[in-house]
Amino acid sequence: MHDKIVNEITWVIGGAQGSGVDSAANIFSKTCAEDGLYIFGKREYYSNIKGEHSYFTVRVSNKPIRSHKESIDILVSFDAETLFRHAKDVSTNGIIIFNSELIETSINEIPTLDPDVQNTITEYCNYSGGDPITIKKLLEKIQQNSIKCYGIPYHQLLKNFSEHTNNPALSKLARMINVLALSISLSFINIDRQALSRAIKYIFRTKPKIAEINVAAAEYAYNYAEQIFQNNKFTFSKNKMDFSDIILVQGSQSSALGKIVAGCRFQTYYPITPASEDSEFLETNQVIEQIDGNKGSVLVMQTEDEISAITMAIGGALTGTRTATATSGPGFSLMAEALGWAGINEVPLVVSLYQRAGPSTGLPTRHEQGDLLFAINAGHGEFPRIVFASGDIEESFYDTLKVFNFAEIFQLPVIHLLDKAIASSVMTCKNFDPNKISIDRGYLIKKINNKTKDQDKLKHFKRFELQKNTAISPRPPLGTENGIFWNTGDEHDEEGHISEDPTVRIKMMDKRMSKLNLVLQEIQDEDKALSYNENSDIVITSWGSTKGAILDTLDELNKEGIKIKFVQIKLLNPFPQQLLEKLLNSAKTIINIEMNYSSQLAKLIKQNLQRDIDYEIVKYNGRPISCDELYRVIKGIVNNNVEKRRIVLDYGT
Amino acid sequence: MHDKIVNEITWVIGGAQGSGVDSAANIFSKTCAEDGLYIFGKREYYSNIKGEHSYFTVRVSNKPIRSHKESIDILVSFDAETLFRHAKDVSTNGIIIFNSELIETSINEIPTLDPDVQNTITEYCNYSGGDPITIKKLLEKIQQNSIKCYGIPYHQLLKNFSEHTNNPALSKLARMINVLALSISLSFINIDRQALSRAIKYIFRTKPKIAEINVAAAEYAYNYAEQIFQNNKFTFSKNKMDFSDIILVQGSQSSALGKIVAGCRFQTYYPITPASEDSEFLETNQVIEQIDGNKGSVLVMQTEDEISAITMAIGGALTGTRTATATSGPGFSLMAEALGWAGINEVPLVVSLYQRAGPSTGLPTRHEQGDLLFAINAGHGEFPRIVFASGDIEESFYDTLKVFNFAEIFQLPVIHLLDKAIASSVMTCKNFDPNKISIDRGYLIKKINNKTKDQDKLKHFKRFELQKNTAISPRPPLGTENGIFWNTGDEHDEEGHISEDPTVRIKMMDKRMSKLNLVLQEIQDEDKALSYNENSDIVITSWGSTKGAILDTLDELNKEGIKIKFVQIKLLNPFPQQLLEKLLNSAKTIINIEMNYSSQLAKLIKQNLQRDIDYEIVKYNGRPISCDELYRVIKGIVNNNVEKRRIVLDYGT
Amino acid sequence: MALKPADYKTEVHNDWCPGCGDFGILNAIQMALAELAIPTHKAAIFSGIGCSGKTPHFIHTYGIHTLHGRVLPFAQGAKLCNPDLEVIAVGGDGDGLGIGVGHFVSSGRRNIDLTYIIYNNGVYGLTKGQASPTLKLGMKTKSLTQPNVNDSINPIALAFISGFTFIARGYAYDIRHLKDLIVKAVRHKGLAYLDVLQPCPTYNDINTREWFQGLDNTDQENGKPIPRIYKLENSGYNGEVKDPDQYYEIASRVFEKSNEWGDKIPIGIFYQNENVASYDERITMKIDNYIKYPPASQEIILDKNKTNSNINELLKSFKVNA
Amino acid sequence: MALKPADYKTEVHNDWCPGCGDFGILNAIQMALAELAIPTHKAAIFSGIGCSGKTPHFIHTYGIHTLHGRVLPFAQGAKLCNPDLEVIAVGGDGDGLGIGVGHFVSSGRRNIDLTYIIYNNGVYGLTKGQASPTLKLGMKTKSLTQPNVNDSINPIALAFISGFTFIARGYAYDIRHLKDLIVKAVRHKGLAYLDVLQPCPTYNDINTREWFQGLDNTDQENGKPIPRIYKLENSGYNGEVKDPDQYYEIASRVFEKSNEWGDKIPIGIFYQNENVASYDERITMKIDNYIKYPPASQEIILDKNKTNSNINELLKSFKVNA
Ligand SMILES: Cc1ncc(C[n+]2csc(CCOP(=O)(O)OP(=O)(O)O)c2C)c(N)n1
Ligand SMILES: Cc1ncc(C[n+]2csc(CCOP(=O)(O)OP(=O)(O)O)c2C)c(N)n1
Ligand code: SF4
Ligand code: SF4
Ligand SMILES: [Mg+2]
Ligand SMILES: [Mg+2]
Repeated sequence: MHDKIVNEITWVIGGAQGSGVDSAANIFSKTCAEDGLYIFGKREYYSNIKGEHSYFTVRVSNKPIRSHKESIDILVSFDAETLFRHAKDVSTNGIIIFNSELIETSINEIPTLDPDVQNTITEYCNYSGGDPITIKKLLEKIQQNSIKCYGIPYHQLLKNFSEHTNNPALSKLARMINVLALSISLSFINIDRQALSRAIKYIFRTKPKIAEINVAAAEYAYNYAEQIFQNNKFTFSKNKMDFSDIILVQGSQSSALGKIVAGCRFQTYYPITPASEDSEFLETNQVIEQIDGNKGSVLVMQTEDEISAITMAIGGALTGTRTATATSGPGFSLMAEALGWAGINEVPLVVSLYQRAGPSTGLPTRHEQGDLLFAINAGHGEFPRIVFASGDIEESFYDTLKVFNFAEIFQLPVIHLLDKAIASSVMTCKNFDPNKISIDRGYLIKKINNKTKDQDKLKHFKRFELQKNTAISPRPPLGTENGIFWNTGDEHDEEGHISEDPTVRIKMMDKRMSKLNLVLQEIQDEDKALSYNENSDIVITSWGSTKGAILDTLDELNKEGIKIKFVQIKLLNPFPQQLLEKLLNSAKTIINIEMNYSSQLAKLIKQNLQRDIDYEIVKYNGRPISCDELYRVIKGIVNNNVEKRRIVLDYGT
Repeated sequence: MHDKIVNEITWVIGGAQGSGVDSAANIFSKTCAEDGLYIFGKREYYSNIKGEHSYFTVRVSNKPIRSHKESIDILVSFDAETLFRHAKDVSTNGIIIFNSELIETSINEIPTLDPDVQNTITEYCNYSGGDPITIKKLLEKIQQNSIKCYGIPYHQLLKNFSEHTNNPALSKLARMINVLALSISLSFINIDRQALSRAIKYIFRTKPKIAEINVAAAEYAYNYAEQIFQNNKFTFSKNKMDFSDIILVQGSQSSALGKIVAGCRFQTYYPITPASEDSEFLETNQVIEQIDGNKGSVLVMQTEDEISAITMAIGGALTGTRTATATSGPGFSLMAEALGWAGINEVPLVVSLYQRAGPSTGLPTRHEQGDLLFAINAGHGEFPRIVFASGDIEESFYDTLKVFNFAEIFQLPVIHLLDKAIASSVMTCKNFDPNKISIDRGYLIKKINNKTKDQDKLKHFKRFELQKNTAISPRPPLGTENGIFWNTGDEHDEEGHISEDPTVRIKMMDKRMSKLNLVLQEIQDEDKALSYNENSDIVITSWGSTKGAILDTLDELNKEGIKIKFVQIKLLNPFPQQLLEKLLNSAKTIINIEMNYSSQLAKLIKQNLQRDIDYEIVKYNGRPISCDELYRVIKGIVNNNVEKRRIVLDYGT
Repeated sequence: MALKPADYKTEVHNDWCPGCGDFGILNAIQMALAELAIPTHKAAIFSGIGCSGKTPHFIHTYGIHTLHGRVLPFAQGAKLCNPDLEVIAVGGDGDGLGIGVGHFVSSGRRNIDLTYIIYNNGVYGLTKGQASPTLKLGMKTKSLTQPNVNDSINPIALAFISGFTFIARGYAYDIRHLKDLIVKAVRHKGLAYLDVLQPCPTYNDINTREWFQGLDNTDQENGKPIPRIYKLENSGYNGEVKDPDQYYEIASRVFEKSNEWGDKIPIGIFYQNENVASYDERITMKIDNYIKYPPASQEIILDKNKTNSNINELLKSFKVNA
Repeated sequence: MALKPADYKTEVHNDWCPGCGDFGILNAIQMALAELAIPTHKAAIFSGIGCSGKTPHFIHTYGIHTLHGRVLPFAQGAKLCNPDLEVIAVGGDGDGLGIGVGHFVSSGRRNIDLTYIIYNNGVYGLTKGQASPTLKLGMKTKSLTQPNVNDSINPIALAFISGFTFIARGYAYDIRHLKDLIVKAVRHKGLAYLDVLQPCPTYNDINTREWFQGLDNTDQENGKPIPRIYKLENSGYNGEVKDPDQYYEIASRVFEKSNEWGDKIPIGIFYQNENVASYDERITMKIDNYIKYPPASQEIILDKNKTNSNINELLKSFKVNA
């Protein structure tokens, strides 16, 4: 018996929605992180409340990672569907933990498996017997690849445990099976057992009784597995790193955290996957500790629809409060009209747009970056807006501080692009520094000098003053003495009154639209685009959450001595043409990567740089890009093995 | 006394909203057209019901014309504001008809004139006297340019007329002053007097009594003017052409007419300028004569909002009815979400988008082409749609027949771009031929063969059948026997049931999105883009209603021996890249012209052709491009006198 | 061949939570369709978005799963174009009374002949249990971190004020009674609203099946639970306006009954009034052959794909020389 | 220095049609502001889109002319962030009861302390006279080509069902009375609705000033016109719920009165109820210092532009080694 020395493993747990898959994965992640290992976790689930298949992939590594891999080292299951769906992805020398009580379950007994999928699996097993294939048959096939399968009689184990603790009621607590399975899986990894107990206690911290039982069950199962299987363990070549400054954060919380720091004090929302969690995090943490000792608060409003959400947020912004609304595609579509109102009235507003797979209701719980061009063009007519995309959880925290600054400095709506992949992933990050980005409120004026003798000027405050040097006018909150102004969705004069005069029209359009240039001038290059791995004539361009898979792929390639540059574009509107020209200057081959059908960023590059893209890698099956599939394609391109200029990635369950 | 021989004149009438400006202009246009002269008329008005300044420009010519000119030959006014606003645009040798009773009116007595505008006019008059300038002063200045001003004591004239007809009540009918003024203006043009009476009778055809009084008043005023002024008349070098097959149509009615012919039987709308008139025309003509003798009808629904308008129209389309909704920018913004539903469910739907100046409420009664990129990208996620733009009134009729065909052939939403300039203009056109475009309903199936023994197939009709050769699946109306299907905004399988399977997803996305290629293959080149004046290395690109001014400018330049090619793009999405490459192949200089701030078409050209635009001519002051201002700029470019690559046109009142 | 409820079932896997009230409603709809003997292809079920929104996929008639909050305008569009279709709209309480409440009110003003069923569970099911517009002020279901801060809407009263001409309430677990209500709603000429109390065992731990059945509310004498739900028809209530004069009298009854909640929750028909002109009658005043020759039936093509519309008269009016 | 109505006037040219009822409403608002002595910068008038939507431009306080149908959420957003502002929302009947009716109903559920005034003219003024939601079924104003096919909404009853806690109706040409109502509505703690009968002489030739004054409806005995409008307060009506027990009794009164139309049209206060918790009270249950330290007043910056928010505790909970 000798241990398998590894640098990383991919662990997957699956089960029916509502059966505890998430909490098991959270416990697992926390346990590994506590033991000083980097984590990247990712959740996949159906648009369903109970019963459909959900699974959680956790990649654990002794160096920083930012994406998931397809091939599974440890597959943890307690239902049959998980095996049918994922067993084929377990890699050589991997292990499978399964429910031995289900060994005779056949594929057609699982109503949540589409007939198509059933066929694919049957084909995979090369099975031509008349009957539907069973778990047994599947595992027989699987084991041909040197995969070890460990059957656990979960209900029996639970029963034993309940006897062991003299608590017969427990034997019916099927909900605890997830902890048993998880704990057993941990027995196959060389890791600090104590971390497991601590993790369980942490996850169930609001329910100490439940925590206690689960800890006991976990211990029991762990011992059981160690005794029975005497297995050789995955052992990390390095762990127990100093993680004292590392946090484990979920992507649905990082931007919300940023909002608290940025001083967002009013957020509106209408429930929608995957954006609601942002608002729910804020609501749960609505009372805010202030450094000056006061208690602040963020008022979170669940509105009747998204039109109300955005218009209420705009109304709030007029009072000088930093406000935001968070939504996803369908809700954002409903916001298009009001976005223009914020534009013409130069209202600072942040819209957190958590993209998901469209069009229409689409795949509501699946991932896509399909809203880029819509975000840039949403709303009739022309008005300036910033569209800014974060690439990962950590960025999303700091970017949130930035977008509120942008909104106020330039007095315009900012669409902060996030997505389901970020929201549903969990990652070890360096602890967030709330003071890294300071707050800039732009030309907000809370007091207006009334010492002027010029009564006329006092009576006619110019909210939209046309100035020679700048397009940014003074902005008092509603309620400010001497600052009375008007707003209207109509074209208006300097005070904000309706004007249809053609000359005023031109001046006001020029004023507003010139902010786009201002944005390009004022925003730092690092906030426009990030560039990794200089000096390569192959350049990858992308935006948003593909970043993780790309960087991980580049790391792999680096190891092989292949260097590829990556330009991650963050400011997508106005488009940083000049900077990009510089960054793409030396590029002989451009590979554009996006999670959508039509390569939306590629269109922007073509439009702004008037240069062609050599390869367009796209993915639109609703599942985030894995670093292994990306590695394969990029390697192929490097080796000149890829013929098509458009490559469609399709991995994912 | 000798007549001025002309090929064309520009006649302008102005007055307060509600004072009869439109009907005077309509009578004038009709009179001239009856006399065998071509007409292009254009209406400008405020977002106001009564009192603000509105005016109507009618250009009359002995050859076909399609746009307006700035310089006025005859200015007809009965209020002071019209003089202050327009007198400066009257050309040398032009004439002004004004209300002599207002001669002492000073500019500051007119509350509807912005202070800015007052200043501009005062400056124009070079007036430095302390008091505000008066009509008298203005006209003194004007007369320096050999302009003749004819003062009419309108109220006195009305009184005289009422005495003349023994009808004292008439003297208080200030509303009739417009007819007096119009009639007097006609006395300065050598035209068939009888045409005037016929025109008045036609315009007031539903109110014979009013018609009669107006005819008498017109006669009276005409005689009065002829006697008093003994003026020399504008005489057309050619008129009384054979106009037996010419119609005089307003742009807000042509597409509606097309809808009747196309078989649109259900239109929904929520009131909005300038789109409502489309629906109102349909409602007024809701009962439709059928050639087969039956009485058809178009059901027009005023809904509670635009979300309801589009979703109701989609609901209607599912029954196999040809349906449409008509709106403008703000309403279209609200339709973004449902557009995606129509996209994913492959529903044929026509949206008539009458653009007006944005953003937000913008300039609700003014013109702009600001919604192009929004129309192309509206709605989250990715789905195919056609965006198709008409260039003038006549096109808009035939294009309407085409867009309904496109919608059904390709089973997708079509956005038919029209605009305020088209809607508010009136033009002599060749009589419309309802049979020029035949109706193609695509793969609509009203009967499904149930002779198959295959019960399973019968039970499982595939609305979204994945076929090898085509992306278009059979489409039965709701209610069809053996055709039961499902629709959902979620991704779905062939029957229309929700599916989150990644493979199904890819297939369905490919199916839908591939229609964009199909559209490019199937739609004829003439419907993609029209090209005028071949063989020139200067090429103008544009879309929509700028067509008229461009063609008129080209005519002018042609006369001078300058030949410039014009490519009018009609199919804007999917973008006809290949055709355009061909059409722009030989272009050395590309001049792009648009009525918006950011040259939206230019962006599309850059993106799709990866080539730069040499000159971008834009206009965004809410007033359509006049052919004289365009002429000046193009001439400048031809002569290499234009330095900037971006030229902002700003003419207009 | 008589149709059975099973004929209206599909093979689609139903993924509602075990014990969800939606199952009862689904069954009741299928039973009602069978009882009404509507040929499968003659009915179209429209739905909004939510757990409830999945209903059409389980019913073997035409099924249109629309957008969140928009089920009514979609459904009305179809019915207007093809009045021969039997149109039933269904959706959640968030869908119909939250994001869609504007259409709810506006539809009442039309009285188009269709049936609208709201699955009233007090929560936004599919988005994980946020408060829906019918949840009472101050209630805290297990999915909420804080008590509900909004007052609840009274859907029966709102339907009444909006102009619905048939208003009833059913209970998801009393399937036969619910089926009867659906049959009556469909037969009603005009816009029918059916509010269905639908326990959501996953998120709403207040208005549960047990609660409706009064398990927490036992008779002090015999210890038996006192069901909260009672039937209007058994209580002598009659909400039918036979004569327009009765309108005000019945209106106040409807209002009073609609406010009953807590220990006494009425189900059954609150209101019915066939004296109000249905929308097709109103259209017929403008287009006399509307019912005989509605939009969906009109022949728009003559032969050879030529238009069947004759616009000669219209064009004549535009002629310069008329 | 006491404020006068003139202090609330702007120099903006008013382009409403001569004789429009909007002028009366504008004057009444300005008079009410003066009477309430609200400093000009402490008030914000929000409006929708329509003729009525231009109101704020004529009033010298903060003025926010929003989007068609969206005035209520805009106004609520401002009030929630700065409860110290006096917020008045105004708009047309199409704006508030057509495209915006969903917000109308939903706002009622919150009871935020602001006043909402609808200019009820039966038409869509600014788009040239289409039927608005308050126009009665079958009416044909001069701007319509056909009689109205939709039933009208009853805004008083709808406000009541929706949860507004102050409901009144005024008449645009009875400016003093209207002013009094506005003052009361503003003083009311909670969401106030004010329906104002507003003749539109340009498009609505049915509900004209003359009609309201009963010029067509003369007393058979003395030949004098019998005004259609009468004041509730003069008729002994009292709609105030002093004690929650009175709710149902008053509810039926409100409903009955709200249905009066034709020859007797009540103006005045239909309903007032301060027993319902206003929204700020509800927020205070979650955030105890909300009123003292609302969003707009919060100091989000410490010195040197550093954040004033302390998230250490939160970050600690994310720490891997807590
Ligand atoms: C425009 C839009 N906003 C939000 C959503 C997200 N969403 C899906 S279902 C749902 C609520 C469902 O609640 P309810 O209507 O009560 O139905 P239930 O699930 O309770 O049956 C929401 C908000 C959406 N699909 N579309
Ligand atoms: C989304 C949208 N749709 C339509 C319009 C056009 N529109 C402007 S005003 C108006 C109606 C005005 O009627 P009402 O609200 O009754 O106000 P009134 O003019 O009568 O005061 C409409 C439909 C718009 N501005 N925005
Ligand atoms: S969440 Fe509630 S409503 Fe939705 S399926 Fe589950 S039990 Fe039913
Ligand atoms: S159209 Fe009617 S509501 Fe609008 S300003 Fe004129 S009179 Fe007033
Ligand atoms: Mg619900
Ligand atoms: Mg109105």
